[in-house]
This record gives sequence, structure tokens and C-alpha cells, in this order.
Amino acid sequence: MDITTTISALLTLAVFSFLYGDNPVYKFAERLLVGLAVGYALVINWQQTIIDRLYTPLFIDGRLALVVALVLGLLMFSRFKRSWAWLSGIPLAAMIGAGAGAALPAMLEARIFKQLSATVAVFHDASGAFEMFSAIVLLVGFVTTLGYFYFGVHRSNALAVSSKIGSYFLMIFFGATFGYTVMSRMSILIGRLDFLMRDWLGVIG
Amino acid sequence: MRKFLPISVSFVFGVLMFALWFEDSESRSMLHFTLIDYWQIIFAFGLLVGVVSFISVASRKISRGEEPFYNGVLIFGALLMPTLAMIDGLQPNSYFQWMFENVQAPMQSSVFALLAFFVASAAFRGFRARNAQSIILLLVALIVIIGRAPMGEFVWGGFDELIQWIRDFPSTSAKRAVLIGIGLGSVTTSLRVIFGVERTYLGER
Amino acid sequence: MDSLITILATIVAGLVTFWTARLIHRGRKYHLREIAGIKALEDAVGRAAEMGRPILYTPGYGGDIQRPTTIASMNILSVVAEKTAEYNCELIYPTHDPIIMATAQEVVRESYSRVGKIDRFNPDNIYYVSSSQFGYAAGVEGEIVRKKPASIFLLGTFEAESLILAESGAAVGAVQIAGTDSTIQLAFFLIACDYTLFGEELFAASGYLSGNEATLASVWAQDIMRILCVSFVALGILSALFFPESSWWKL
Amino acid sequence: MSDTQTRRAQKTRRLIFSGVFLSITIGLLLPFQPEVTPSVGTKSMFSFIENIKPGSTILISFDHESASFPEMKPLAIAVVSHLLKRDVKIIAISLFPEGAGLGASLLRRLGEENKKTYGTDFVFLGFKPEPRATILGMGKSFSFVFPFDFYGTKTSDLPIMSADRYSDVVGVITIADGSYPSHWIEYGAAKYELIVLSALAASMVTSYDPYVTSGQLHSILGGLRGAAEYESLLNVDGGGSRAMLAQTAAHIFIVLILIVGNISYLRSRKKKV
Repeated sequence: MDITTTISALLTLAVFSFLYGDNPVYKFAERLLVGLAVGYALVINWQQTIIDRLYTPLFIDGRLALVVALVLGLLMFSRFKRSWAWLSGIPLAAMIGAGAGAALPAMLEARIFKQLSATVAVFHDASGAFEMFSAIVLLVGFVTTLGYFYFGVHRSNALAVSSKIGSYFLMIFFGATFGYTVMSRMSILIGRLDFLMRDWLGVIG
Repeated sequence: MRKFLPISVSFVFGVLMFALWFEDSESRSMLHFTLIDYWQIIFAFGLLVGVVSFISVASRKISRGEEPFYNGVLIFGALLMPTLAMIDGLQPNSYFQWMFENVQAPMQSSVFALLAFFVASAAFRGFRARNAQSIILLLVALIVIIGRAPMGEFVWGGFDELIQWIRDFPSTSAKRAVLIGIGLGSVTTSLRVIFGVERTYLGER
Repeated sequence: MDSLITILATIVAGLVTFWTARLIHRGRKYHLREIAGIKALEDAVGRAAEMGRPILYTPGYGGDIQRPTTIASMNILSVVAEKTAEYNCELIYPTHDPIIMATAQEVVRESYSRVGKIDRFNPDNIYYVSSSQFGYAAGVEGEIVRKKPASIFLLGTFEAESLILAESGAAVGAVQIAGTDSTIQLAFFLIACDYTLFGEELFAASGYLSGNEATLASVWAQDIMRILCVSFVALGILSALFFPESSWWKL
Repeated sequence: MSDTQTRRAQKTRRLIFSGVFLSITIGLLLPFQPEVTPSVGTKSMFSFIENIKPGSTILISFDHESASFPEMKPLAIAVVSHLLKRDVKIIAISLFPEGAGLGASLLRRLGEENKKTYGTDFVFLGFKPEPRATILGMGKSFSFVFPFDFYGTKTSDLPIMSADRYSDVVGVITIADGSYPSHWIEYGAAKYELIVLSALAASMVTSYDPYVTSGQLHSILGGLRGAAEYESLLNVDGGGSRAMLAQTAAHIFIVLILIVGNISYLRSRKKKV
């Protein structure tokens, strides 16, 4: 039971104390955690992006194209002065524009085309009655769930029925996801309790 | 000017990133490098802005006499990490890494572990067989929770196959429709951003 | 070949989006079907005003400003902010992303000035918590437990923190309205919140509430594109079944 | 809610919390490990790594935060030690700042245990912000996005970095607790035909199923149970296997809660009728 393990263990207990109710110990742990997390992200970002990707290439290797990045980056700080704040819209626009431009083809190819083709492929590859049945389940679920997210007013009954069936398929997906998520969350707690009992208290070996 | 400049910047960045998607993957065009540089560096500056505002909000609270101790902990945490990094860097076994591995990380996973408790209490309160939808949700969740428990095979040998089938067909069909829906949403949003119709990020509605 | 299809699809998507926008702009009505959460959204603000307790609004850990859900959430925020300004109700908005923080400050400031209450706008209430998931979760959780908001809006892209927030909200008796495209969290919101907007319902709700023409037009455009997707699959399956050699559907 | 109601709800909450705590504690204390049979996803990941030619290079991305370390660590250890035993070289990065701290120490430790040389057999490049930009940029050149490794050494000086783009590696394994694998699929696989494999938190598994059936994601190794399955294929005892009894106990408790909750709900509904 060394001092390092004890510190980690006490902090773990401080967080768990929230289960009993909000209290000063938890409040302290919470603020410390938030502060450290901000500081950690700051350090990693500073070293690995501002220094490695901007400072060194620009001021040591002389890649002048990065002057623009520096200016755009500094413009972000204009937010702190009300009358200049609009300037921070420019770097924001650059980032958002770049993201949108890259997302367009990526979404079309990876999310839409490939997923549509895969739905057809199940029918193409199906052999035997059971596989065909599964393929039909897939198709019905796919089409009715798309129908669920159709927002125009439902002028026909067919659409209303389809959206109802779609909601059942969504529930199957949510149910499966819930089950797997329970697994996941329990694993995390097991890890923490394992740490407390094995590494700290040494009651399991 | 205040709207025109950001909108044209986002148009230029958007169109360029879109076009560069189709460039041969073996090419190492300088333009692509530069755009990605700008994108990442601006983002890093954005984080700096966040940290500055984080610290100034907390210190304003202290000067107003709002919980000076806890807000002090917040600032202390945020400044501690950079200080440690300045003393002996990010090497393994540095103070910075020690603080991260033994204080920050255990607290983070302890907060995460709280979820195991919350999952249980939410399941008890909310997971009720109210109507057809919630019965489906409940049944599928039960199948997964029992079947994927490490000893689930003893209950019934067919769980593995059943769960795999649910995942591959009904659950996938719904998730696929959702994926495509989000994909379409991203496509239209990206188009609106590039062509300057979407200006929410400039504070417009 | 692949690139050609992508470019073509982009053009089609563009045409549909701008066509619907044009129709709406010319006064053509697009009727949205009813979405249960919308009414609840309006009531929740009133409830907070009556109780004299604050409203907490947070966009979740998973989003960035480009995500359609974040943008939809911003649109709804502008409506909620107008209401809180009218009712003199405190609005707290913690976020994990400094860019979202900056944007939200602009949005709320505009809303307050639209109803002539700019003097009541406090930028410190819209703040950056931490870019780390459970730093953010712990921070918001603490805020919920201590400020005991009357209503909580969880609208945006959420990850594992969703249930921590929703359970803390339930424990202080807040009315909670959730809306997200993160399908994993939907299961939890469904059982822990009072109203839940599924995926694109959030998007439609934002168009409806803000009355933003462009948003409504894209909801409509997506409806049309969904029909195109289904037609593609139908044709593809027919050709795969009757002409097994065909491969045009392999995109 | 009236006061008595609130107090009763509070009491039930605490009762449930104690139940969760007790079931897991008992599961951890009992000296017994249940056997697990490997599932489809686990076997697919295992055989992919078994079939990599020794001496090839693979990319690993630690796309998770420290919070989910208890679930990700056994997964990461199982996969990384398998790769090192098969003499596969590892270039590792992280799309999360916190993943960087974790990846760095884990890789160091496993590298030393397997007597591998840093810079030749494995390297840790660290973190860069904006996952999409990082993935797109690495498609051009790894050393462009990461001019220095995590410890500040110039990457072009390291022998392992002769692999500098996606076509030089057999694929990427993303060890993730959230939505980042979709970036690898949408930007890495779609544009650069990178093979993507994943070791995921169990909660993410169902969300990525559509990508497996469409062939965009090679395999999913999921959750602590996935780690235990992998350990059984490797014939080692690890954090996954050790947790399996506690995992079972926790699942039994949740099932009980769901049943009790629904019985009391049905009874209260009958009363009202």
C-alpha cells in the first residue's frame, strides 16, 4: 500500500461519496478534476500543436505559409474585446468551411453509398430461405425506420403504419444497445473496485 | 463586411477541401498540407481561448466572493499541470505524467464508474413495460444482458447466435437508417455552410 | 468513376436543397408532422419562470460546431434564450467546446437584444467547463445539484455523460427535455427524461421553433432524398434478384 | 413530489446503489473464473493479426480518454502484446489528448516486456487536434502531421518511420470508447482505402454493426468480455478474464432490478384499475 496508490484510492472514494449526496469532499474532487483536465489539455495542445506544428516550422524552419495560420489563430482572441469580436468569425469560418468541404464527400461515400449498397448486397448474396427471410427483415426495418424520420405530414395511412413499424425496429436497436451499454458501464466500475481491493487494500491477489 | 468576410472564407475553404478529396491519394500537394495545418492550428488556438475564458470566469467569481475556495481549486488545477510540464516535461515518470496517471485518470474513471450505479437506478425507475415499444426494448435488453453475461451460455446455448442475428439484421437495419439520416443531415448542412446560408456560427438565426 | 458518382450526388443534393429553399422562400408551405417534444419545450421555460429557478441548457460532449445537431441545438437555444429573457429567468449554458461557447454567447446575446433585455445578458453564464468528457460531466453535474434548475435541456450530441446528467437532473426534480442524434444515449434519455427528441426530430423541431426558412427547407430536402435512397435500394434489389450479374448498385 | 415520496425514492436509490456495489464486490472476491467462448468479432480480429507478415507495420490509435481506461486497458494490452509477439511494428497515435498519456505509458511498458526497441519496433507519436484533419493529413504523410514524436524526437530520424503513409501499413486498429472510429471509416477508409479494425467499449458495438456488414470495418473486438475472449485465444490470464465473474454478478443484479421494477409497476397499475 504505497502513498501513490493511497492518493488515487482516496480520490476515488471522494468521487464515490457523491452517491450519498453532494458534499464538500466531492465538491473539492470535482473542482480539482475539472481544473487538472483543463490544464492537461492545455499542455498537450501547446506542445504538440502550437510548438510542433506552428512555432518550430514557422520560426525555425521558415515555412512562411504558416503566418496565415498564426494570424487566423490570433484572431480567435478578438472575442475578448466587444468591438473586435466579429473578427473571430473569420477563423471560425475557415474551420467550419474546411470541415463542411471534407464532410460532403466523406458522408456521401462512407455513410450513404456504402450503406445503401450493403442493403442490396444482402439480397444478392442470400442463398436459402432463412437468409432470404433475414434479408427481408433488414429491408423492412431499413425502409420503415427511414419512414419514421419522414417529417412531412403523413397524408397516407401507409406512411403512418410504416413509421409505427419503424419505431419497433428502433426499439430493437435501442434495446440491444442498452444491453451492451450496461455491460460497458459495469466493466468500468469493476475496474475501479478491482483497483481499490487489489492494488490498495490487497484483499484479492 | 462583418458577414461577407467570414462567409467568403468559409466558401473558399469548403470548396478547396471538397475538391482536394478527389485528388490522387499518392500526391502530396502542398495546398492540402497547408489547409490541414490551418485547420488544426486554428483549433488549437480555440482551445487556448477556452482556457483563458475558463480562468477569467473562475477568477471573476472569486473576486465577487462566490465560493473562493472551490474556484481557487479550479484555477490551481488548471495552472498546476503547465507548471509541472515546465519543470520536467512530458517524459515517462515526469511529475506531469505522475499527476495525470495517479490523480486525474483515477478520478475521471471514478466519475465514469458512477454511471454503473445510475444505470441501475434508471433501469429500475424507467424501464417499464408500458406499451408495445417499451416491451420490445425491455425484451431485447434482457436477452443481451443475460446472453452476453460471461455465464449466459449456461442458461441457454443459443444466446450467442440469437444476439448476433439481432445485431446483424433488425438492429443494423434501424441503425443504418439512422446513419443515412444523419449523413443526409450533414450533407445539407455542409452545403448550407459552404454557400453561406447557414450562419448560426456567426450568432445569426 | 467513384469520384464522378460522388460529384453527381453532391449536385443532386445541392439542387434538391436549393429547390426546396426557393419554394419555401416563395411562400410554399411545408407542413411538418406533429412532434411531441416541441410543446414540452415551450412549457419547460414557463415552469422555470414560475418556480423562479434557473434553466440549464447543455449541448453534450460529442458535438462540434459543424455537426447538424449542434447547429439545430443553437437554433433552439436562440428561442429558449428569448423566452428566458422575457421571463427574467436565469439561463446557464456549460459546454465542453470553446468554439461552441463562443457561438452560444453570440446567439444568446442576439436573443436578449431582440427582446430588448441586453442589459440582463451575462456572458459568464455561458461558459467552457473542460474538454475532457468526465471533467465536463462532473462540472455540469455539480451545477445541476447545486443550482437545482427547474428545467434542463439536453439538446445536442451526447456521449456517456448523458445518464450522469439525466440522473442528477431527475434527483433534483427537474423537467428534462433531451434530444440527440447519438443513438446509444437515446436509450438512456428515453428512460430518464420527460421528453426525448430522436435524432432528426431535433432538427425538425429546430426548424419549426425558430421558423428558420433554410432549416425547414433542408428538413424537406432530406425527406426527398430519403425517398431517393429508398428508390435506389428498391431498384437495386430488383436488379440483384432478377439480373444477378448486374453490379451498378455497388457504389 | 411530496416529502415522503422524495425520501422513499432516495431510499430506493441508495438500496439499488448498495446492490450494485455488493454484487460486484462478491464477484471479485470469489476465486473462480468462468470460461468464455470467443465470438465472431473476436475471432476475426485474432485471425487478422495472426496472418500479418512479421516485420510489417500497423497503426494503432488510442481514441479514448482516461475515464474508460478500466475497459480499454485489457483490450489494448491483449491486442498490442499479440502484435508485438508476432513481430509486427507499431506506430501509435491518439486522437484524444488523454489517450496520449495512456498510450505512451502502455506502449513503453509492453515494449520493454517484449524486449522491443523504441523507434525501430514501435513509436508513439502523440496527439493532434481535429480528428478529421489528422486522419486526412496522415493520408498524405505521417511525419507531416507528426513532425515530432510524443517525446520531442524528430520523427524523420526514427527508422520505423520509413512507413509514412497508409499504403505502408497493413491497417489501423482504433481502440475507442466513443464515436471516433467513424472518422477512421469516413475519412481513412473512404478516401485512402485504409483497412480499419476496432477494439471498442461494449456500449459502442451495436452502433458499428452496420459498418461491419457493409465491409467498411473489418472487425469489432468488444468490451471487457471481448478482452477476456481474446486472452483465452492467446492463452494468457489478464484483466478481462479476471473480471468475468464480477461481470456476471452485475448482470444478474440488473436483471433482478428490471424484474422487480416491472412487477411493482404492474401491481401499482392493477391497483389503479
